[in-house]
Amino acid sequence: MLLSVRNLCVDFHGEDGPFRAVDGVSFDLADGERLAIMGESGCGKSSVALALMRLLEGGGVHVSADHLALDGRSLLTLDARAIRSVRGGEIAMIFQDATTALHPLIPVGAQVVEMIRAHRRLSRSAARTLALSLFQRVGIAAPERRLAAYPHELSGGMCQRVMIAMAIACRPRMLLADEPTTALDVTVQAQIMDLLLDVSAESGMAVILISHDLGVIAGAADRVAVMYAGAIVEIGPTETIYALPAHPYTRALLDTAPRVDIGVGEPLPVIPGNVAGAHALVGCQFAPRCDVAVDRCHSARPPSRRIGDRHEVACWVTTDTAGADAR
Amino acid sequence: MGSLILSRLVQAAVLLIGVSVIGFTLMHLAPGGPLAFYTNSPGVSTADLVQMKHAFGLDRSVAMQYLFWASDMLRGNWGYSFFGGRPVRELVFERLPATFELMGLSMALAMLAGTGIGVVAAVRKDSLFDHLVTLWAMLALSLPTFWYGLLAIFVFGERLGWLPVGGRSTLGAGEDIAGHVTHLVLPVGVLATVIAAQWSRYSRAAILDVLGQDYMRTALAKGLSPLRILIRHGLRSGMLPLIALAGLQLPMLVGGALVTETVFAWPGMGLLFVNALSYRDYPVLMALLMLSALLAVMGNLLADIASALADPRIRLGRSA
Amino acid sequence: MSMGFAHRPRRPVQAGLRRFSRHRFAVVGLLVLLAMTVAALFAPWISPFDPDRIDVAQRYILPLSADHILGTDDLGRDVLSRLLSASRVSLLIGVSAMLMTLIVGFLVGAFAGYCGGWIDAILMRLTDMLLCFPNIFLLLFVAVFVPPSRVSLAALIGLTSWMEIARISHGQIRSLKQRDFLEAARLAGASNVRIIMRQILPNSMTPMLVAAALNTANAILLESYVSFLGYGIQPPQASWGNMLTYAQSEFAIDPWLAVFPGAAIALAVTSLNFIGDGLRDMLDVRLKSR
Amino acid sequence: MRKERRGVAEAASEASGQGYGRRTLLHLTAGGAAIAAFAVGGFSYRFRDRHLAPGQLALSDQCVDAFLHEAVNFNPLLYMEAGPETAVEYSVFDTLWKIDPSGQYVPNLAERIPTVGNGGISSDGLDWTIQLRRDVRWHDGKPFTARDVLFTLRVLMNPAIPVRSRNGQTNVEALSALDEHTVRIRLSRPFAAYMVALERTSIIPEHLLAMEPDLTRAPFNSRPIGTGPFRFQEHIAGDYIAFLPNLDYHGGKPAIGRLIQKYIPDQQTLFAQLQTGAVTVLDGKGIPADLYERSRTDGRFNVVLAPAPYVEFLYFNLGRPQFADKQVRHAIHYAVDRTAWVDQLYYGLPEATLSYLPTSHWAYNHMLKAPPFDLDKARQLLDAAGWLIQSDGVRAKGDVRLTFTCSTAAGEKSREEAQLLLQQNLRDIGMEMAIHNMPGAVVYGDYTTNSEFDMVLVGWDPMFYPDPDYSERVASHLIPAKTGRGANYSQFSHPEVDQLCREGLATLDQEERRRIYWRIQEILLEELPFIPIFSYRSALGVSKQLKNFVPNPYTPCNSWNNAQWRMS
Repeated sequence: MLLSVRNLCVDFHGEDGPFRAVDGVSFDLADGERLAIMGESGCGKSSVALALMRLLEGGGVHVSADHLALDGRSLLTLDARAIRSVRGGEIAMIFQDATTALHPLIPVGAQVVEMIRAHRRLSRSAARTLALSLFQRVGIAAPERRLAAYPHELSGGMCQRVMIAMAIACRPRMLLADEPTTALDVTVQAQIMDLLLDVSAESGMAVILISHDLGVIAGAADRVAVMYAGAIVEIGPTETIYALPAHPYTRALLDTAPRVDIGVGEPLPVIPGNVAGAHALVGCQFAPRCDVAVDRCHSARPPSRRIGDRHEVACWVTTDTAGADAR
Repeated sequence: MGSLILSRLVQAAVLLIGVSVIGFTLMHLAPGGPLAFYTNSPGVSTADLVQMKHAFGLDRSVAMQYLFWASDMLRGNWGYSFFGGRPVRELVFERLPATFELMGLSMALAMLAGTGIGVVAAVRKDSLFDHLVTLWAMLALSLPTFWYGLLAIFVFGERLGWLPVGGRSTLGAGEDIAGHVTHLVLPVGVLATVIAAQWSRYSRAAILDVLGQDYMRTALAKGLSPLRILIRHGLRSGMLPLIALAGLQLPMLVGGALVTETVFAWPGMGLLFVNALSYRDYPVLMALLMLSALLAVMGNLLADIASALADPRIRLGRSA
Repeated sequence: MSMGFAHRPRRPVQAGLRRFSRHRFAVVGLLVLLAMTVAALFAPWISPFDPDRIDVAQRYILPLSADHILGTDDLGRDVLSRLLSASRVSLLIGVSAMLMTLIVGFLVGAFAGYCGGWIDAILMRLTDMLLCFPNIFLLLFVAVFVPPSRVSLAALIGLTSWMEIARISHGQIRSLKQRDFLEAARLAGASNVRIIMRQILPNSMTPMLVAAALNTANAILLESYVSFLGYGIQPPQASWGNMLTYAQSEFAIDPWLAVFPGAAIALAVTSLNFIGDGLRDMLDVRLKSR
Repeated sequence: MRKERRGVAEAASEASGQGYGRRTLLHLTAGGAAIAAFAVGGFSYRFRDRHLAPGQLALSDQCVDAFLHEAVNFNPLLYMEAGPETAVEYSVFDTLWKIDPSGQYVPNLAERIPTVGNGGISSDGLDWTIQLRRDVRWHDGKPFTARDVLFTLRVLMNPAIPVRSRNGQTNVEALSALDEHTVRIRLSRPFAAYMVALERTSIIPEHLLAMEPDLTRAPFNSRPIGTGPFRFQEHIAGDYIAFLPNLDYHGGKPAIGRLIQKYIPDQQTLFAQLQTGAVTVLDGKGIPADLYERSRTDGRFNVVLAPAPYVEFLYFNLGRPQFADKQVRHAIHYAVDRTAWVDQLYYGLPEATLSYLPTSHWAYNHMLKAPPFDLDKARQLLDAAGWLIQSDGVRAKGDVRLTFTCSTAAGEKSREEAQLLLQQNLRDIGMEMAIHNMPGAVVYGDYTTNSEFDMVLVGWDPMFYPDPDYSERVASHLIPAKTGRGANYSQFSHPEVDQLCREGLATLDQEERRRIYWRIQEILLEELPFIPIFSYRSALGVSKQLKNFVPNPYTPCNSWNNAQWRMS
């Protein structure tokens, strides 16, 4: 396994009181595999990504896990220097809005060069040559000129290409793509997704794609993890999830799919109620909004159970039925 | 760049004219006048007053007086003080170095220290250090400087006798740099503390603002060292508003040390201004007002240019 | 919002209040200020003595001795009573100068922002200019020509420090102008004045509230500076500023005379600054801290 | 938004242990460089300017004479601010004769004091012949002659030049030089105060100033050249003026190595400087009254009491209906608590007086009786005069209410406190006195000269002090609000006083004059156009090192004998 996560928890002790954003997430990721994490905004998917990079530590944020390993190396115990070499070197990350994720006062080329030189012993000019070729690789026209451009002189799509160029610069083992296309026009979205898949396939890079866009995920991921209120409620191969969603939440999510395309980033209107605060409830977090919930759902947290080939779900109702079927 | 400067210069000229008209009118509409001081001198007869009024040009209408003053000013003649008859330009320029020294030094020290403190406080937001800095800044800014000045004089000068309490040099000591520095300690200390408190607030806010930006997270995700992130990514944008602010504080060089100069008997512009005010020495007052306005205009322009140079997003030639 | 995480549903007002109350300094500041305001309001009834009554036989009584809790000054007047009476003046000047600042600043900023064009350019450049003068410089320049009184001082301070508010409201209006509801209001046939009062004013209220707290603090400080330079509130009326100024020469005889008004100013100003800070957090407005 | 910031913040703070503070500072240094450059500019300018400072001079030989106000005009005929500018005048310039602390005239530039006895003054008092010393040189080496005296007097008589005072010179009919060193002055009428007028007139050099197109703007005014005991060395505006001893001084070489007139605008700072020894003399108005007690026990310096010719007055505007009634003025006098005023508010520093003269003056009328501080008496007086208390607690008679304002120049603490005390006492007898203080430039402007005030609290000296003449402030033809000249701001008009004033000036016989001025003081205390409170006495702080510092009650400035000052 490239990445192995067991019982990852993220706790915030913010001004609004303590609050658990990620609540016992576990999953594995194989080399070159593409996993999508799907869910509404605020469900904790980005926190998972940031926690993997150890970008959430300190200042009232507490990250814990039974096991969090990249290639068998525990990420949680690395010292500051080692974790820096992981960031960008072994796990790269791209963000939702590339125009704000790039430093506005530094030419984009220099930002890529900076990334390269942070991880590889290359001279300034060699790094620049590499950056140039990366720009060509990610399909930036007139790369020479673009190296010297500032983010505000580039379009959103172009900025995201720069981000991708930066992400693949140090040949990382894994790429965290946090809503990489959300801020883009629909036509550009497709191009960027294609590019992303392209470069990951080419270098054998594993990808964790975080998105609420079912369309994007369908075409890109091998596996899908559905998160709700800080926990993974269902995980399984993409086709299985789309074809036979097991969790009521996944089903509801898929039902609203057409609408998601229209209202980017908006909460799903057809699921009644709001996302509950994680750990606020004793039972299943989704229970208050669930139309098939039974008494047990309100009193006890459902464990994640395997119901098919690499298909796991955390739901009393489904697993009981499925379990019955299996028996 | 050229057109930016040009258009700003035109604006500046218009503004300077406006300021001068308002200042001049205000001054002359006000009760009391420069002759009052002569009146108080029992040897001056009413006929003398009429004569003086004429000599000072005060018997003309305000509009005419303004025109005369303005045309003199444009030709580089700042006029003559009503008291002592010295050329105003001479009066002002002999005071400038003292004020620039006091205020410049205080501002330089305060900006350095204040920015440093503010950056650390921002980086360690909500730490004990941050809270202490906040408390210190609030206290420093909550009492008038003269209070601190008098306290410092009382403690360090009178009681402990460590430092000279006023003036700019040890009299008659010649070129005595050490003596000069000791005279600077208290006034600069008081002024710098207060200005530093302000700057620490500015820079803390600016850095906090930057730390919350997406690109700072990107920099972290790139695996850069925190030091590099703070300096190359954080300060680079955090300093932008501070640079602009520094430019805008340029006029403080003239009027900022008003009270401190009085307390520490510092022979600078502040004292000149306060005295000119109480004597109603119109030519001196106008000169100081215009100088301050000029510095304000320059400060604005410098702030804009500095921002334009430092921030590629501001397109040159268009005012920010 | 680049990163979403679940948050407990809470109404914004509640959340704001909670954020404010988490700002411990701000809460303390608010309590202190409230106490001072109440004391000022009821000063004539809670003052142990007539604040202006001179009794030279009773002068320089030290704090905590005899009937005078905070002692007496060089004319034998009760310091506590004078502080209370002074707080009425100083707080009043602070508040009325602040109101003045708000009104003038808002009108200039709103008018400029709303009209746009050359009116905007002229007004805002003038604002920039005035903002550049050291406040005390400007204030003194005007103060010399106007006899000092409670009203004139408040007006002067107000008239020389409205520029920041103008900038804030100007910025607000420029951004609000982009939004739809103004267009809607205009289409609905609302007059300009009505639009400014009904739409723009409430919408730019929040950042102005923060600036108001800071302005009040500033005005209280300015009053003391003006007093120091001899253009302040006239005797016999006490103000914190003139009490502090008069106490200077007694620093060695009776330092308490300088300590109490100093402490009052520091307390009020610090409280207001913290309240401003707290409000800023609470309303989460990005003020350009100038 | 807030939360991920934490990560960054924390990560950044990891590095703080690795010395990022230093690097940050380096970066910031670059930012502060521009401003630092200003400061450096200040330094270099400063040191270029001070090449004159004598490096070898022993600091112990230097006398620092400190004032609260700054001298700006060094031309003795033109300056306005008595005090520091007078000190410059006394250092750099000479007069024909001086007056010593006993009130005797002492020849200076003149060979001897002209009197009727020695023929210097003709028996009708009109012709004055003055012999000048022949051994006097200007600081630039040119000889001093009768031409300089004539030039000086002509400047004073030239109506086109706004001089400080041309008092006395208006009585001059003709001027001539009998030879290089003899001056003849003919007066149009006998004028006793002319001795004082000349005692007050410093002689300026004709050879340097005769060609000046505009005397008021002459560079001379800031770089004076005189014949006095000290030569002007340098002036650092807002800071100090330095003088070096005039080695050729005709009165003997001054004993101090360097005289510095220091300007310290804040009283507390000034006092602290005296305590730390940075200042040799706390001069001018001296130590503020409220520090007087403490200064006497400080021990680090001597306190020298210097009587000054100023008297603190409450001046009434008799043009106001409230004050037209003499009984009201007397009632107010009963309500003046002179003892508390002098002893408490001024800590016993000044001396109570009942006349416009200090009690030590030769013409002071010692028969004057002070009314007691008696509020009941005041009330009775008002009741008897028909000023009755109205429903609002304020007395009135007809439609005139006893409501008025009292003004003084804002910023003088003891004086403002005295106003408060008076205000309280007057309130107790049914008068409403509002305090209406303004900056000096307003109070002493038209407000005073056009008699626009109700009551002012002022400290004024007689015009020709030490001459007892007071006609300028009491003669009826010198009411500026009516006649356009004079300084009779209270608009007092009393035929007998007018007559006495004329007689007093026309005679040179001191006994006769004493009789006249006694009568004038008697009338003034009865008519009460103003209430004298006390005559000023400054508490000067003087370093124990300074010898021969002797205040002179007859000069407006203590530098009168600074040629004799010596540092031990």
